[in-house]
Amino acid sequence: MKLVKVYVTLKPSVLDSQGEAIKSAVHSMGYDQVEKVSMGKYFELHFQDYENLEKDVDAICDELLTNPNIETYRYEILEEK
Amino acid sequence: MKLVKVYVTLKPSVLDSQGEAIKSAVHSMGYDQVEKVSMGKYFELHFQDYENLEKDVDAICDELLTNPNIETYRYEILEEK
Amino acid sequence: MKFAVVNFPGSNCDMDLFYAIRDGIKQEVELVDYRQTSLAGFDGVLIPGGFSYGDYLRSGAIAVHAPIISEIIRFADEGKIVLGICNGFQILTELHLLPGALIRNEKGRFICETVTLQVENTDTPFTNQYQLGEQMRIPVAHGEGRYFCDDKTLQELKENKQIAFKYTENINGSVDRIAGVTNKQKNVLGMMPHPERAIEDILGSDDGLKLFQSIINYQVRVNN
Amino acid sequence: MTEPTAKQIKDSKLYQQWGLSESEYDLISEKILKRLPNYTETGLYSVMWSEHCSYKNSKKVLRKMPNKSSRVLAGPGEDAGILDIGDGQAVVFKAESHNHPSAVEPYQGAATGVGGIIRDIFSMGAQPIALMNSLKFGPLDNGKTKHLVDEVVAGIGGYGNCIGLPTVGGEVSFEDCYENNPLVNAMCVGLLNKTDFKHGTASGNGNLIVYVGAKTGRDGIHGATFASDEFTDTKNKQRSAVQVGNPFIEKLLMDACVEIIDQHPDWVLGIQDMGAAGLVSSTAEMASKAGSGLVLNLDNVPQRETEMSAYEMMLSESQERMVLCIKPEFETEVLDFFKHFELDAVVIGHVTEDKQYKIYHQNKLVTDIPVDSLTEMVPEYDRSEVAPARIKADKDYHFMPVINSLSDTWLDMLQQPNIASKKHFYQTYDSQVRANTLVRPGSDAGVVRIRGTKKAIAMTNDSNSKYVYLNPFVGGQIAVMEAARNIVASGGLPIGLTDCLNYGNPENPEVFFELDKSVEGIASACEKLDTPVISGNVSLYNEYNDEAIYPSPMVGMVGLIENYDNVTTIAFKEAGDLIYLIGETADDFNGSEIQMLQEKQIKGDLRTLDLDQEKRHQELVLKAIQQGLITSAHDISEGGLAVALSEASFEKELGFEIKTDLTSTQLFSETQSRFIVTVKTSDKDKFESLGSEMHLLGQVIAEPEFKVTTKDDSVVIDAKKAAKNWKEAITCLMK
Ligand SMILES: Nc1ncnc2c1ncn2[C@@H]1O[C@H](COP(=O)(O)OP(=O)(O)O)[C@@H](O)[C@H]1O
Ligand SMILES: [Mg+2]
Repeated sequence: MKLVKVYVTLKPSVLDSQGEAIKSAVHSMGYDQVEKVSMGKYFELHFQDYENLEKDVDAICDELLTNPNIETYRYEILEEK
Repeated sequence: MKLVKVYVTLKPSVLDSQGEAIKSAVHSMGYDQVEKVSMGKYFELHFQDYENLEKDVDAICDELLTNPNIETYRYEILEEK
Repeated sequence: MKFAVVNFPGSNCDMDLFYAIRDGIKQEVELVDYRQTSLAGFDGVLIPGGFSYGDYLRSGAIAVHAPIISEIIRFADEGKIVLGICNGFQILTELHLLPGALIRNEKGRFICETVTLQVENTDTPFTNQYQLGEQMRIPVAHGEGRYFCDDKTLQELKENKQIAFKYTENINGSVDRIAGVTNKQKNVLGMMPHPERAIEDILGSDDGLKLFQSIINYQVRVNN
Repeated sequence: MTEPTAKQIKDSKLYQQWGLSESEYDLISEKILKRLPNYTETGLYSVMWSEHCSYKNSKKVLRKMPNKSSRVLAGPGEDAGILDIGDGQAVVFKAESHNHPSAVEPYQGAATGVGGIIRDIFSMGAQPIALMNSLKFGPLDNGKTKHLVDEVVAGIGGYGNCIGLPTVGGEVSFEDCYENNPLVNAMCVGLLNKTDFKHGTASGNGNLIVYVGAKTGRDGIHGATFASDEFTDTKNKQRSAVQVGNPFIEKLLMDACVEIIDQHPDWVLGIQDMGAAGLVSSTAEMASKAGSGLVLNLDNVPQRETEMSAYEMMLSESQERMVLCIKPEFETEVLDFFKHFELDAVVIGHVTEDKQYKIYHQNKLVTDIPVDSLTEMVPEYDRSEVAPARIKADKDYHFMPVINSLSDTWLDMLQQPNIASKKHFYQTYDSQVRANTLVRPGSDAGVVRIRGTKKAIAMTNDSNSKYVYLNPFVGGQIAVMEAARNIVASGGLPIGLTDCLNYGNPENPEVFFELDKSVEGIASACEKLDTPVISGNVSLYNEYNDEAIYPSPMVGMVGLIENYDNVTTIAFKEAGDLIYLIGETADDFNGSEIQMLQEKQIKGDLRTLDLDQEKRHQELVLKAIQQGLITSAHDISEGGLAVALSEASFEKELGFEIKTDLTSTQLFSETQSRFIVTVKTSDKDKFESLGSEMHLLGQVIAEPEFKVTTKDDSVVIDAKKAAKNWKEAITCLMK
């Protein structure tokens, strides 16, 4: 089994309204040292092991998990016990 | 500067309706080898450097970024260039 | 004309759209299940608002993998009428039949309001019964209706006259106040506001009727 | 985990932690079972005998409310009540509280409250058509409350918007007593073809019990007992009892259930939703109502988590689940039908004749008890009651406001949180989906038309707990009458109501007095109006560290509009229209908003309400509306005449000019039984010939000004300033 962890973030050009809102909430909690907050998505996919898995992960990310107009992603593939 | 990456996931006992929906979409795309999908949140917080930062990260996670009733989190603190 | 209203799990404005066609402009209309694989016999396809697949992941993202989608793409490619409203618009952008994306409203909150739209292009199958610059009162109801595209795309939208409607007041933070766009060929329209909720005076406005009448008018011209 | 034995449960008194008293436990073991209940059985009794499921403390009181009229097709006892509206159609409605879940987990608590009440409606065979809600919070002066409010509102909108039902009305108010015990009440209204009516029963030996919907997890176990428990600081940590809602699944479930009942009435014999105390409550009630027994096999229950015990499965409050009783010959059809909607549907048991409730788990019989012992044999308590000390002490207190500047007070009143516009909240609810909403939030009642007819349904949620606190009986009457006025002002005939009775600990005699007397007030008002109480919900133990909330009965009233041309809203329509006040005004300042503003407290008694006069005024307004004489109508409630006039002016940005014999202070009096209406000049004589209760105040004007001449003062108020105060106050406070 493989565990694929996918991290999706908004492209820098897209305004991250949730991140902004969280930043002001953090400030109103008194933590002024926080200069920027961005919010993204995190996925864990459990795969049966097979060859060329990476190609499929790319496809799943490109066609489903992200919208390339606004988001980018990276992932890591880990061995699952 | 420090970059704090926070990963928030649902507690295992909580229904992950998004993960379920994504899994069936992955299957309908033909990738039957995916056995489980879970969806969480991913935050990046940019902090000015200071002592005891970890304590504050904990507080921000507990009180703002997560809902302790249904979510758990982990984070890593990285040096930012 | 015969319209298909495509129903995805979680669509919830399907009947509103159905009635707008049946009672509003008195045309033939059928609900079509997302598992169907053919739209043969229909002249236009309408994708209703709602929360397909619960809006999980991103609004519209999961619907894109339903069986009926290839037929919607065929319709778009063949120059037939494709209209997506609200969630339908989100689906069309996820499908890349329309440029840009719809992201969370600027203030982060869902907005249900009747807003004023301005008609930006009357030379489309959806707007030919309106006057250029005409203002209309149409309800909106969305949490992720903020139209986003990059500068280059915006430039193209302008050059190709793809912007169909703008809000007079930018309620959700959309780029250039955009409320609805077409594809280059103008046979595909996506819009966040709900014209199907504005087809009877007693509901507050019937300004949406002309949109549907435009389609009929266009089709009559095409057929002749 | 190994489960404690029956003997261990008895010796350690574990049942007490689950909410069963010693005498209740003894009744079960000595009289009912004549043996000790095992772990699973004790769990079943503890939830089924909780106040939330059994109404053991409130039953006697609830019986005081009238529940019959010529329209009633089903009353209390079913998932929701039903009223005949003619032409083969009926309205179905109910309200439900989700106070405790919302206090611990505001988003999900509110969302699942909405989800639960929707299931109550479609389980009757009805198509849900509209939602409403009544929310009460502490003052908006701290981040914690603002967050709570934000999350509750988001949860309500999140569920209703996604499932695609319009939220057409509601109320939000703020008082200190709700700071740690907010109230979240949700109401759903549905439309039923009378032939589709399904009882929640399981009858007929050998018929099958089918489970439909979401999988079962360990959500909200003991939610029902938890809902019947007081809050303390430490219990705030009791966070496992939280259910998570999935409106997407509920949409599929709703569509499937409505369709199967409508298209295949012969397949389905009974249907019920799994609400509080999930599987046990739904199945036991279905069997008990039909006089049957049941055998369930828990191994067939769709499960989301592993190694769940029988106890956990029976008590789980996982959302979006239904139970059906079907004929065995349609098993394949029914299961396939739900499969087509992509829903899990499985047979989990069958009906028997022996009236026993038997549960198998992993091939072991884990429960074998009389089914009626869960539902019918619950002891009823007759609690003692005594008038709260404050009521006697403040009997002769009469508050009189002091007004130094009429315009300052007027402008101040408009920005009081309880008076200011609630648009900040209701704007986040889709109020128009389904394209039938004729009146959206912002008027006196929400109005939804019935497609294909000229009929429309008006609905409103009302409660003024300050009045109930000062005088439970009169306060209860006012709750009903205020709701009725809202219906009437919208052009509707009040035909019935539902309620949520939110109170403190009934074992406290003062609290029980509040409950009992306010229900008597509600009952007397209902009798006067011939509006039966056809459904409702009781939420007791709303206390925080032993401080009870104000007694807070919420009334959800429904009205019938035969012809939607008669739909009327509060907004002034045109300059020149005459403004009338209907009803007399006295010095009624106890419990008023102006008392809160000036004294920061409420105190004193309420005047007796003249029910006959109230009814006359309502009839007058309704008659005038039906004759087409009224261009706008608004009931006068919090903040009195001044606030009512202002609210009517805002939508179309009009002004008004009035002259009255009332004093300036009386403009803020909250005397009951009053309306303001506008009438076209040309209809003046016709309107005035309808009665003698109307007083001409002045007229609507085009200039944005409130020109007011009272007995003792004369002012001109900038209507734009007034509108700004009223519209922006809540948004400002929420920042
Ligand atoms: N939580 C809410 N949800 C929907 N609508 C609401 C809510 N709170 C208030 N409203 C709407 O705001 C308007 C004013 O409410 P309220 O002051 O309680 O009216 P009234 O005093 O006439 O009962 C009504 O139209 C009501 O439906
Ligand atoms: Mg009112």
